[in-house]
Amino acid sequence: MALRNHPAKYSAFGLVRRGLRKTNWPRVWREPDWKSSYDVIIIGGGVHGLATAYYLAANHGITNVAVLDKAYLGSGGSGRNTAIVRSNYLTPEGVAFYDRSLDLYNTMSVDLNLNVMFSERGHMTLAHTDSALRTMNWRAEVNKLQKIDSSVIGPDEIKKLAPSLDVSTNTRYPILGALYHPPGGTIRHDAVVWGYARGADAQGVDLHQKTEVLDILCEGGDGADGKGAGATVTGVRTRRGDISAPIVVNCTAGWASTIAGMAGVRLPITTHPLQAAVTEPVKAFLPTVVVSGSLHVYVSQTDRGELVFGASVDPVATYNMGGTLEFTEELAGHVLELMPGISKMRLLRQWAGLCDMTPDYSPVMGPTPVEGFYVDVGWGTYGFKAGPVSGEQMAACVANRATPDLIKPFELSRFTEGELVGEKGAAAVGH
Amino acid sequence: MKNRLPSRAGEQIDRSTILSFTWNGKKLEGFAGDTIASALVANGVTVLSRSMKYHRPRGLLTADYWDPNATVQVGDEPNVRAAHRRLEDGMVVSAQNVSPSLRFDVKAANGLVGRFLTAGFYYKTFMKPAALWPRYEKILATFAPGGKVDLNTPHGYHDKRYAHPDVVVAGAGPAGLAAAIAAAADGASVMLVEHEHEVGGHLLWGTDDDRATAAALRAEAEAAGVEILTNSTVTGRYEDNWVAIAQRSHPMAVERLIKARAKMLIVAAGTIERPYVFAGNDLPGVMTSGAVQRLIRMYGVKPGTRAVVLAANDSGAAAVAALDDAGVDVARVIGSGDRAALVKATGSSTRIRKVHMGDGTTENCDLLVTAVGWTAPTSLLNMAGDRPVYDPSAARFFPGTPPDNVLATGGITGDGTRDQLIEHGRATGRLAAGRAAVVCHRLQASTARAASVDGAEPSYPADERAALPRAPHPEMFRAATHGIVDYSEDVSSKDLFGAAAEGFDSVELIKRFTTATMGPSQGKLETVNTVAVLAEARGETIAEVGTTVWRPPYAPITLGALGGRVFEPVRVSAIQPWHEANGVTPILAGQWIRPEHYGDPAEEVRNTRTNVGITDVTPLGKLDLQGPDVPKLLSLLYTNKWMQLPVGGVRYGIMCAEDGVVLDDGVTGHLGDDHYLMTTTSSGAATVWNWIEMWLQTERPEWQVHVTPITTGLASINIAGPNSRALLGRLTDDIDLGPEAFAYMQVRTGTIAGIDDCITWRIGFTGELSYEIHVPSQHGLHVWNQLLEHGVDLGVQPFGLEAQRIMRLEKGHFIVGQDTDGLSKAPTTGMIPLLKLDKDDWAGKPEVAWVLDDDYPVVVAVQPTDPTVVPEEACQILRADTIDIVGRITSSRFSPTLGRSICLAQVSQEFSEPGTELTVLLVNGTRTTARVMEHHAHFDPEGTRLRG
Amino acid sequence: MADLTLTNLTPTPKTTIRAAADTAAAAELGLTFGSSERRDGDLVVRIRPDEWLVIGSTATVDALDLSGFASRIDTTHSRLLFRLTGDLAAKVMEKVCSLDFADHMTPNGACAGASVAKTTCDIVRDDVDRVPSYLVLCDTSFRDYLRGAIEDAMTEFVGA
Amino acid sequence: MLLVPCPNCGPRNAADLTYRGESHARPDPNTATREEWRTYLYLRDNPSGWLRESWYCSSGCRTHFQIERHTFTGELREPLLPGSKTGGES
Repeated sequence: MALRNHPAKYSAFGLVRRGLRKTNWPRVWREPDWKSSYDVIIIGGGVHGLATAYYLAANHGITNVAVLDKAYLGSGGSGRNTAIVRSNYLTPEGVAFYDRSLDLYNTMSVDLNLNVMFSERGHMTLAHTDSALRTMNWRAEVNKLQKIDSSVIGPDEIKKLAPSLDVSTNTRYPILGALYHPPGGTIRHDAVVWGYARGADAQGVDLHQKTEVLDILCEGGDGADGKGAGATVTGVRTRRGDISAPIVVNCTAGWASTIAGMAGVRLPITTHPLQAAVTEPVKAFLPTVVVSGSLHVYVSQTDRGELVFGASVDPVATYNMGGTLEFTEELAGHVLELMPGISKMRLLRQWAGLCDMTPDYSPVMGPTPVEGFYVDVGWGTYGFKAGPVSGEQMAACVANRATPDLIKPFELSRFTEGELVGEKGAAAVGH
Repeated sequence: MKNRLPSRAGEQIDRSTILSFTWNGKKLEGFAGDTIASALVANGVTVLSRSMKYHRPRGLLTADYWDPNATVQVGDEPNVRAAHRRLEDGMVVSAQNVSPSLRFDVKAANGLVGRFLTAGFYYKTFMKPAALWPRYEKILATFAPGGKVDLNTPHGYHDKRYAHPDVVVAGAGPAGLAAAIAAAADGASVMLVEHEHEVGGHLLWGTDDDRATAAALRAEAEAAGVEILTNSTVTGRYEDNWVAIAQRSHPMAVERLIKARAKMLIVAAGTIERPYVFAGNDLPGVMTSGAVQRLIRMYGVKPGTRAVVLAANDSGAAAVAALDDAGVDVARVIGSGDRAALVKATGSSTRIRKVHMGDGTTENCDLLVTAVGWTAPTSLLNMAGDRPVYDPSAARFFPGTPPDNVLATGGITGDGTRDQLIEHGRATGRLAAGRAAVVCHRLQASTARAASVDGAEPSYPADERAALPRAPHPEMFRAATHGIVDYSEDVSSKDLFGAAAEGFDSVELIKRFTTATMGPSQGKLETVNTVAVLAEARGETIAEVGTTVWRPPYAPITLGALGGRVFEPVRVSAIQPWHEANGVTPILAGQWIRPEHYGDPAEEVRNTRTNVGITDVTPLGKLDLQGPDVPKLLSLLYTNKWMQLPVGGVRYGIMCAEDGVVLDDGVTGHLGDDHYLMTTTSSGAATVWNWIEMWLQTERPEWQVHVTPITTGLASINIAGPNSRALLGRLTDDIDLGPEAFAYMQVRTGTIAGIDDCITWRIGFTGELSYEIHVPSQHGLHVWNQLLEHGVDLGVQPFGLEAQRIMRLEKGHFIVGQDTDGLSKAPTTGMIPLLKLDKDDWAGKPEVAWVLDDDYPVVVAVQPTDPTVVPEEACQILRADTIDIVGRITSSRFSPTLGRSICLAQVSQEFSEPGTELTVLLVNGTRTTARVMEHHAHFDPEGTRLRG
Repeated sequence: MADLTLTNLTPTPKTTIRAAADTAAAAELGLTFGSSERRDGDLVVRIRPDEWLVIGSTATVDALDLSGFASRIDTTHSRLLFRLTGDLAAKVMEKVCSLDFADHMTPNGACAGASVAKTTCDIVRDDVDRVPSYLVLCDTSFRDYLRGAIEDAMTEFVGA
Repeated sequence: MLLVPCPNCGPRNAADLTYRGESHARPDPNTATREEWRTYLYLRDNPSGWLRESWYCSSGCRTHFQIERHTFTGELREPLLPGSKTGGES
């Protein structure tokens, strides 16, 4: 692919050269001029939106594209998640989709010439009950058929992989087994955002930060202002002015319903905060990602030594990301059930991101009843790990005006047609 | 203790109590009241740690909790704040982040290549070859700062506590103390929380008069009934003033979390002194003005011998006075305003040696004290939704507009004399008490159980406090050289300039790219300097750049305190003592502890099928339903018909959610006029109860039904097997057990083993002739024992959950949630005759009607061709010779009765016809075949045994 | 100073009456929601807007007119009944329950449903000889767990 | 933790209640089209703003009730207590 803006090539050599010459690196992306018209407008400057823009340019040659973000790039879920990637989902649809994403993550550092620090450290989902173990077996069996490295392991092997776990049997939540997925791991989430942003910018995509969308402009629809079913999108109204475009893609999380509502489209989504927290750093002791669905907790240790925790979404729908004390209490209680020896570690910071939850724990992707208005939303708690493949597929969807097979199961129309995706069968914690 | 000063009034240490401790294995001594750090400095230790990235030697900087250079390991506890934690006798203290030792550190070589390791350097390299990245990653991970976790650390006592104070005051400096006193004087209940070990705030290291004032205020607060919590931190303010307090000073708890619903929160957090950015600003011996005052006045420790002081404010002057007191030679005092006045500091690996001025002169010294301004720790106000506002004339941020139930007072809001601070505190306390009184009144008036409120509601006081003045202060952040901005992350101002030039030019982006402000002090020291340097790099004002959002907790809190005593309720039946005394293997099922088996489940099955077995099924959900409209309710929630069930009848039913997905199943019996007993699955008991209440209250409020959960009011025992009638007959006189008098699917109430009001129904989950008896629970154990005692010659034996599961599978009964899943609609169960589409309305009916016209997976009974092969549950069923999934095994066991493997499976309709041969992929990767059976029941499909 | 005691009174007869507002039973039982009263040795508790709990004997209940939409259930066996008594009883309760146990918010006679150590309980303040005392009712299956949780909360006050 | 105004009990900690979400009406099951029924099942307004929602006082009086709450600021349309407005955070 031709990089139009010829950004500086990143390498160890470059680091040394600039160190010797004491020069700074050039801008990672441009501050683009304002334009009143584009071929495609993407709302949301997170991994999904930036990847869509990147692949529109890279795979389809569509470069007259703007990405709009109301704050800064990666300010939403992309920068607030716990950066876990895996592909051991329950359904063949889910597996195929996330496996493609994992492939893209694997080569991303080279593809984007930016180290996203993919750490293939293995991913363990613990089972504390017979029924959880049955679900793990189910997932493992489906995974194996798709050639995904995923199997159920017993307490002895678990203890070897993560010595800090208490695998004794007299606990309230005994560890009976785990679904072990060696290719799963963690990644530096901000780097993924910057990598796609830099790559998209290099190909001519305009990245407009601090550009909040106030309305979506439509004509010909049944609803108010010509919106709703049957309408055709004509552009967006932003805080900085109107922009016209025949295609608008909603790649937001947290505000998906709000943005879709601006086009008169209702979504099967409720928005809930997902909280996360990090401890003070300590020397490395936890080499894998550990998830417990029953205890609603997942934990990994970063290269910096911090433990990063997450849980399930808060039950009450809210757009406020203030966070709750209950989250940290439950989290600590449950983590100490699993690893009783870390009670003297201290929680350093908690934060929250917004998750758009759908009834079947699967995203909503593709066209909507409004012509030219596409969605890539409803990503619940698992949007980050799907970022690359979503971008690739949404770019194809928009460029070809046809939904690719890989994301066909996730179209909005499945809800009115009653064809929900089966991830609900086992989606206790979607991390 | 070579650096200890002579004793003086007001010091925090008790020189009569000598404590010994070790520092990196070396024996040292300190006094009671010392912090670890003050004791170390008293002993002449100058280097307390090594920095994260470049492993540069670091000494005490702020000498308080936030000191980024004084984090140590104490025994099994990592990351102890040495400048805050009090010394204890026998403490084993060691430096963290040193390899292999504090004095000789091989990674210090990184400092030499520092100019290549700019912030975020790791993003720009190690991409190729990809195969090597995991190795680089391991090396990077060894740079992780922090102490070591001992995985054998015991979980100490951590009970939590709730509190409902009228006013919580965060911070017990002069303003906080005064606020607490004034609020208490106006009748409020007050909790005063102080992060440090003593109340008084900066008065503690002030003049003698200051310290006398602190003592007087403390006495006044105690007399007013204020609950004073020292060495405790308000760590968070959450919705509706839900306030978290970490109490580290509790006599029993290691660290206690107090959850307070404060009617008013007063934030009196004071200010935090900012370090100054210049080359050499992280040399040991460079300290803030507060640090030297604390060391001298609180701990009697001499921080150096020859000092240079950069004094841009009063605190600099106060530091000079303290240094004079301590006999430190103050070589030079640099005034404010001239950025070129101080250029850089240089020194050896363990100490600053020289300060270089803008005019080319230098000054030899071993101590450089900076007093360049303040950070307002607005963290708690942030959490309340407030955003701080920058005031360039005072060179710091101030609170904006917090919500009405949060008030700020003291240094965080402005400057002023001690008396002005106290007066502002008092006014704030009065205002808080006035507002709390209104909240109290409303709470009491609106809470059903509360005492009735006397008098009219007081009026809600407006905020008429006179603001504290803001002292003019020069904007001093960085000298003409580059230095460290974030000590714990090793981020310099040069790194920030570079990142901004690269385009990471908003405060959030630069924070993420460089990790500035992300370390253990979370920006308390670094945020303003980061913002200021970014503003300088961008040529903007600090106000334009803005600041980052401070997130909870205000100070780190242990996982032990947050987790507290773990409340994980478990439930047991009244018969549990017998199970435990008789060799049960228990199993956790949700909250229930249940008997899984008593040694040999296959034998339990055989005995039940041949003789008689009894099992404890108390966890079955049981709901008492009374009222004239119960049949209507049952008809609405079950898929089948209920209007004609006679008294004495029992019926099985399936419930659906509104999307047609199976929600629960169970039997319900008609006990008497308008009186029914419903059973649910044990895991579904709470869901079904809530489901019924929801329908009754929101959709059918006109119906008269009372629903009451009585799950454990009744101990439930299933008596199954050919001898069950004979056994039960020996224990009851008033229930006619004759096959006609008490037929299958009927219910009777009578006396069993002398216990009245036992409900008995004939049902057949196991496929045997069986009676399920529901006994008032306090008599459950008695009846259980009687059954065993009177059935010896009948061969009675207990059986557990596993035998029950085998028998139900032999009988082909599906289990909701195992044989069905989160998307299984009712037709999947195969119970088509129970789906009464001719009923007017029932939950989920439209979806069930539509799916019946459509393709849906079906639960079928399956037998492997090879009877010895027991496919694992969750095995996938494939289209022959492909990897296309067409179903899965949902239940699978070896049947001791039939001597072969038996299964239930969910398959697509195409594969559901009896006789269809299925391909099953076993977990070991081999394929085997299995046949779809005609009936769900593998055993006795006609039901002659259970109807006998 | 009255020491803390925790006693198990579960065998005490307990009856739950549900009655619509327009019934004779509701009129007879009376009280406002959230309050309780001693009547002839029995404790009558209006624990929910349409629900009364009678603890002590069945005499009061046996005399009730249950015509109309009213029902009666013996909850002796389904409801655990603990009594926590002592001058510091409120401090113990505040460790396991988020309700405000100050005298003005939870006076003698007050009752409420609430979570105690993560189990759903009914709480009635029923002072004994002017010493604060709380009745805690819960599903009987939690008996060992709940006793353990409350006793543990008491430890720091024992001997205080 | 949110303080939820139960009409019977008074203000209660959210943890003592069960959140039931956006209030929406059930269509007539005998006449509803698939689209209408699935709109009822799945589609939500999910506003960033005022939301009419249902709560169940599951630990307390066991009453289902509705309140109007602002999903960004946390304000209640009819607050019982003064001064408890929480600022939203973006």
